[in-house]
Amino acid sequence: GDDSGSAGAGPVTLRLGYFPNITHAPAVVGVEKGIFKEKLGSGVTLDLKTFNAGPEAIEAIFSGALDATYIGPNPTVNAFSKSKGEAVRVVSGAASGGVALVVKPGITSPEQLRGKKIATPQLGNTQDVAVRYWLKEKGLKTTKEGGGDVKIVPQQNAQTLETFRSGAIDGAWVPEPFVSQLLNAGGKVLVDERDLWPDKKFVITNLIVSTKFLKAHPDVVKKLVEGQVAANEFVNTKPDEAQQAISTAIGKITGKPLDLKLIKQAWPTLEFVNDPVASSLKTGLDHAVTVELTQPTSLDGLYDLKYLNEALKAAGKPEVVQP
Amino acid sequence: MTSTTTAPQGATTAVALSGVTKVYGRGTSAVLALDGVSLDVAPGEFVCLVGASGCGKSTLLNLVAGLDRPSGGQIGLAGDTNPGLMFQEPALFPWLTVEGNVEVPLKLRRLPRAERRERVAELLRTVHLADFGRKRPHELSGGMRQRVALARTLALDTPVLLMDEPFGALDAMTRDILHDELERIWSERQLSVLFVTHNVREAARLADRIILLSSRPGRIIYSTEVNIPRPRRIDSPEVAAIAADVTERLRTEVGRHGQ
Amino acid sequence: MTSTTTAPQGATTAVALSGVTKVYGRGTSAVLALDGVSLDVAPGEFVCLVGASGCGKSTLLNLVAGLDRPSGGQIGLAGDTNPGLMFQEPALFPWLTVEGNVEVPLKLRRLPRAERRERVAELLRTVHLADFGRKRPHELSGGMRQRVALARTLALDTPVLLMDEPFGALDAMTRDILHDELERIWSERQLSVLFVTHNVREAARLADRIILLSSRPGRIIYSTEVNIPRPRRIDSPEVAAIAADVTERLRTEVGRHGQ
Amino acid sequence: MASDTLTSSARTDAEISGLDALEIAGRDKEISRGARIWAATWPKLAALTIAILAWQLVVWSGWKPPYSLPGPMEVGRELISQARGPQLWDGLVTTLRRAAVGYVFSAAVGLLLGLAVARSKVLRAAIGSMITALQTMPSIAWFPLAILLFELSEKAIFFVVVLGAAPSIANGVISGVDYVPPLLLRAGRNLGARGLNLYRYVIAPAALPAIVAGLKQGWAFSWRSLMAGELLVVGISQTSLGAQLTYSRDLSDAPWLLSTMIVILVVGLVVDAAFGAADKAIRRRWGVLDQAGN
Amino acid sequence: MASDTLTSSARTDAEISGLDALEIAGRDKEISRGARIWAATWPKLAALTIAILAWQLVVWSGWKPPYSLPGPMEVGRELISQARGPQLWDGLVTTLRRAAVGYVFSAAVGLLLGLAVARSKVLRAAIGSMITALQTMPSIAWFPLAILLFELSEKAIFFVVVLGAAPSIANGVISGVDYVPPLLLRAGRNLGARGLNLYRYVIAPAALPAIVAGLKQGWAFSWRSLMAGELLVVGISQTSLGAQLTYSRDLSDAPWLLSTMIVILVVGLVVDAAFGAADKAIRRRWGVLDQAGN
Ligand SMILES: Nc1ncnc2c1ncn2[C@@H]1O[C@H](COP(=O)(O)OP(=O)(O)OP(=O)(O)O)[C@@H](O)[C@H]1O
Ligand SMILES: Nc1ncnc2c1ncn2[C@@H]1O[C@H](COP(=O)(O)OP(=O)(O)OP(=O)(O)O)[C@@H](O)[C@H]1O
Ligand SMILES: [Mg+2]
Ligand SMILES: [Mg+2]
Repeated sequence: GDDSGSAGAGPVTLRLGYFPNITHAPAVVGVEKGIFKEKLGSGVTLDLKTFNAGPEAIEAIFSGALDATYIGPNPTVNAFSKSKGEAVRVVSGAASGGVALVVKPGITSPEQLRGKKIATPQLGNTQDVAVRYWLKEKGLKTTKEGGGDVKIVPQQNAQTLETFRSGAIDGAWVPEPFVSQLLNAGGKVLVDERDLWPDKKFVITNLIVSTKFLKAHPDVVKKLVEGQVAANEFVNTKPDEAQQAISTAIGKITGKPLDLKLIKQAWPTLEFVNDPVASSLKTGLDHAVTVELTQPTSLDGLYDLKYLNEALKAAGKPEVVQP
Repeated sequence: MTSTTTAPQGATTAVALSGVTKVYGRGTSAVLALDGVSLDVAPGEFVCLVGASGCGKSTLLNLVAGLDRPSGGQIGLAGDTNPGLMFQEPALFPWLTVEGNVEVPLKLRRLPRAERRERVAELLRTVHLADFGRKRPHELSGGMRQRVALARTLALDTPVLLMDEPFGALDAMTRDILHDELERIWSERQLSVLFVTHNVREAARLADRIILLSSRPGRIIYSTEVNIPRPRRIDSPEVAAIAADVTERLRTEVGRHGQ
Repeated sequence: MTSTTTAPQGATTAVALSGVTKVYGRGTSAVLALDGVSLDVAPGEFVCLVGASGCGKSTLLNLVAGLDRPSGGQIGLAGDTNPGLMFQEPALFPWLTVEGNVEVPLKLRRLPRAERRERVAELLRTVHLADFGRKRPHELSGGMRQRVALARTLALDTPVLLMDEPFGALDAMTRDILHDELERIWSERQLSVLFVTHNVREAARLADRIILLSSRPGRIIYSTEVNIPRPRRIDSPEVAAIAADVTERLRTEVGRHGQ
Repeated sequence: MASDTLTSSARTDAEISGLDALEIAGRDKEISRGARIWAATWPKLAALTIAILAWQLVVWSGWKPPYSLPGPMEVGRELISQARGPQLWDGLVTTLRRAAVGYVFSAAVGLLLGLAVARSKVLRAAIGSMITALQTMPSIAWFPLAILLFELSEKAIFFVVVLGAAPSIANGVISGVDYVPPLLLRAGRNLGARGLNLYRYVIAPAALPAIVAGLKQGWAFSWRSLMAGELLVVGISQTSLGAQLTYSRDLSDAPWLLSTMIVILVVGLVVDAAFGAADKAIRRRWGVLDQAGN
Repeated sequence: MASDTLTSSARTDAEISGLDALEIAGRDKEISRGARIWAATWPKLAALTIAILAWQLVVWSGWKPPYSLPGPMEVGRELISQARGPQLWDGLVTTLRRAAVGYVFSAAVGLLLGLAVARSKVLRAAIGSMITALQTMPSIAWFPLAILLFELSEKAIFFVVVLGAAPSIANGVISGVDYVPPLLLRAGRNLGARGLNLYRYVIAPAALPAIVAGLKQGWAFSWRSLMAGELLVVGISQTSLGAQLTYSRDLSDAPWLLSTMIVILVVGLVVDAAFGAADKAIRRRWGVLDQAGN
């Protein structure tokens, strides 16, 4: 395999991306424990890439430099809509949950947020939409420009802890591990986003594959999804070992092992499910339209869960709904 | 207005200027530096140019060297090499040693290293700076720099030599010695020389012909052949007589203009 | 070894050098430029320094001007202003016009604008460059630049003037005129002048006293008073006689060294 | 006259204009204003045309999908639609205002720092090397400190910008001062310029070309730091070019990204024109204009 | 001798050494080697001590909580623990290797581009201004193009680095060439140097100081671009300084961030020392050393 994706004979290379991040636990563990390698077999060469942020991963998929990647819901939607539904397909979920609104200790009700500043990772991203929609439901107005009853401050996650500590913001609606960090900095959870969703499930990481690769090497994608299912199995059955693996694997990439305590702290808020919870993505998009952050976009055809269901069936697990 | 002077024997010509005019700048601040200068230098002829400060002597040499373009008129040169020009300032390359500076024209002519080294040593001996080859220009005195520039120009080995006050910063004795050296090289190599000087005696000592330029704009106002047999001495009465004549004419010219 | 010469009348002294030595560089490449020079210049005295190329004349002026530190010996100056030094090169500021260059020392002395303008115009008239005030140095001829440098040095109004071949790039006539101007200013302002030249006649024309430096290392080898009454003419026989005497001694010195 | 015997032809205008442009000084004597403007413009137009054409050809070749590499037409449409809305202009105004303030401040700091270090042996030994080291520090490294000191205010952005640009400007000053011709320094001192006056009358003007070069480099540093720094304080009340650059990437919106890049390039070109004019003025004064092809 | 009547005292060594260091050229004649090294070292040590002391004082003052602003002790401990492990060294080696390759390549491109633009009037009119404009383009804007052209390879990193550094180096070359003294150009031409030879024998050496200044600025650009570009391709088992910088910030690990910054500063200092040595060698040759305090 190369970017031409020709279905010819010979060894295929699968270029797989992921982030050295706790919400990408199945990917990190699957790589570290050799699960993907085992599932893909000798006929497939696994070429691993790691990213720090979504845009690079999407750029890589778009330009044909990457075949599949673990990624958050937001870049997924962007990739799908900007390529007019061409570039990518979601073939599996990976993780759910792990998002919360953490605020200063004094704040215990939505009403107290009036006039306060709440940080989100990025204007118009999942968390940004979630906080705005939630506030709207509580009768608090927000504006894109950061005005309204509650001031929304989109900023890089890296900055959130600094600004929270320095008092420049009063709370933040962020994913793990930033939730745990904010809690350690004296914050209190005001809203656990899981509570807002049916079954307490909403997508935080899923696995996407470039359409071209999917067409050229469906068999490889199938094996990849099998690997994902097996990785989740590992993560869910041997959490201690998984946590340790995450810590060391991240250390190799970033230069310093991730604090095991932090992983353990964040762990319970996350759920590693194979279901991409398609409904949550759709609902999130509807919410975004409601808070006037985006135009309605069709997500028809984004999901291709055939392989996931095959893999789940083979593993003796319940299948998921193909939207 | 065109002032003309031709080489004595109407044979071939090494340098031919005809109606050369040079204007610097544009509009109201334009300066007419040369106005219709016509002048032929015969091969092997030694021509000295004298004239008041700012009358266009350096301009003329620059034009002949092809470093500047005349505003009018034509300049012809025998052979296809540009003449060697010794500038009024030493114009040494500060990043090179004395040897390095003298070596540049030899390198540009792709002489082999051994020959270059030999030529450089010889030239430095000619200008009495054999001990200073490894110094850098900023470590030299003014007169020494001028002599390095002379050596560098001589290294060019061009048949036509243009020299702009080459001995201006030298004491009388060193100058005398270099007069002899220059005369020797000139006759050995059959050079044509166009030599600018303020020292009228020097002109009379060296020249076959002395040409006097008027003050701005530069025009040829006087030309005289120096028929004193060589070798000459700068303090000989014949030289003094010629010098006195030229000085007198120069005095009239500057007096007319200077005040 | 110390060579000494004192000002004629043992009155006060404008410049006093005693046993001044200057070594450039270190170790094996060290050059002894001056070796035990002792010299007093009386107030109002005009002293000319002559000597072969590279004998240390510029070095001496730099030391007196305080731009460099002697390696040995002491230099004393009357008054507390540094002497004005006219460098061997014009050393004009290329970013300023001719007027701007001459104005710098006046600005540094905080003269009011009107007075500055007047002084600049006057000085440019003195050096015969009244029309060139708005030009930039690169638009001038070599001799013109030298005259601007002269005007700038005169603008300093210091009681002691050090001049390093100030008229080297000038034609004889312009030089004659400037000799007169310099002499006038010198006597009007009662200046003490230390004047380096290669032109022995010029020295005899201007000096109260001529001092001859030996070739490297520079030592005072001869000193003579010029008692010709002023005004003098450069082509007068008295001047020629003195010049011949100094030339003869210079010739011996250079001859001893030069070859 | 015996010039007919000359072996070389006379140096005519035609011959000389055949020489390398470099070889002849002061050529464009008689050239009209219009011709001069045209001579400066056509190469730019040609370069632009070639670039756009090449781009279009690559797009037509289908080498990469259009969502990955949009064509000039699409980007042009995006740019026009951006230009019609207020967002681009608001962002541009905000960014330019910040750039101006930040740059002026950086220039002041950089010039003072450069002069101080160039002037004092002790300071140079102490922090001279630190200046280059600081220059190499990426902007994001300063973000935490900026927030610590200035919280989420515009000042935090300026802090990052100044830390990015000032060292570069200071380095320009130092290198300029180091290469002031010693003769001019001596002349200045002899004319009575000491201490600050020596700087004012000799060193600063003599070092001006290098200082302008440093200011130009400093502009690039300050602008790049600003693009990064604008993410520090996003969307509180206004959008900015830096934010648009990042958002367009975050949204994988290639046409928007490219049109933002074009805006940045245009700003860069305008600023370069200003520096170019300054530089040309200095070169004209110094008499080094027109020697090497411009 | 009448020197006792002089109103000013003799110019003694003591008097002169009281003057501004700037005023006297060639002072350190007789100073021993040890003393010279000490003179260059103590201000650095003093600056370092003052900086660390001030930092410690701020920390002690309790102005900010220690997790926000850790003290020098804590950062020192972190640095030591980093230095004991392999990750820092691996990252440093990776980054330095990339920096070296990228910089050499940038320098080559920048020098050629600069010479070409400086030499040709048409090229200058066409793309001269583009160079500064390119310089102002933030690295992240090039990421999509880098990935498009080179996929996720090291080449993509080099692409970003070269686009960051080469324009800056080219600008240094252009400004150097523009200010070559016309007299030297004319002398070179008269000595027979035309075309490339003129560049080799006159223009390049005459422009060397400006070129070195440009190379120095280019280093800063390339390093900063590299720090950003290294995030493009993070190997799964290969860390880099750029990755460490970003991740330490992402994790709000202040001691780690600060220790990484210290490593970057040290690299910057070492590189500056190299440039400083080159610059000093040039200045010694040109005879402009020791005039302004160093
Ligand atoms: N680059 C220039 N731009 C403008 N004017 C110039 C330029 N070069 C020379 N000039 C003017 O042309 C005239 C002649 O100058 P040139 O240098 O040829 O004189 P010169 O005869 O060599 O004088 P000198 O004996 O003083 O060296 C002068 O008036 C000078 O001001
Ligand atoms: N900066 C320097 N470094 C090293 N040596 C120098 C330096 N300046 C001058 N010298 C040497 O000192 C000696 C005297 O130089 P100086 O310039 O004083 O001579 P001069 O008498 O002015 O000569 P000229 O008449 O040629 O100008 C020369 O041998 C020269 O090489
Ligand atoms: Mg001249
Ligand atoms: Mg001298």
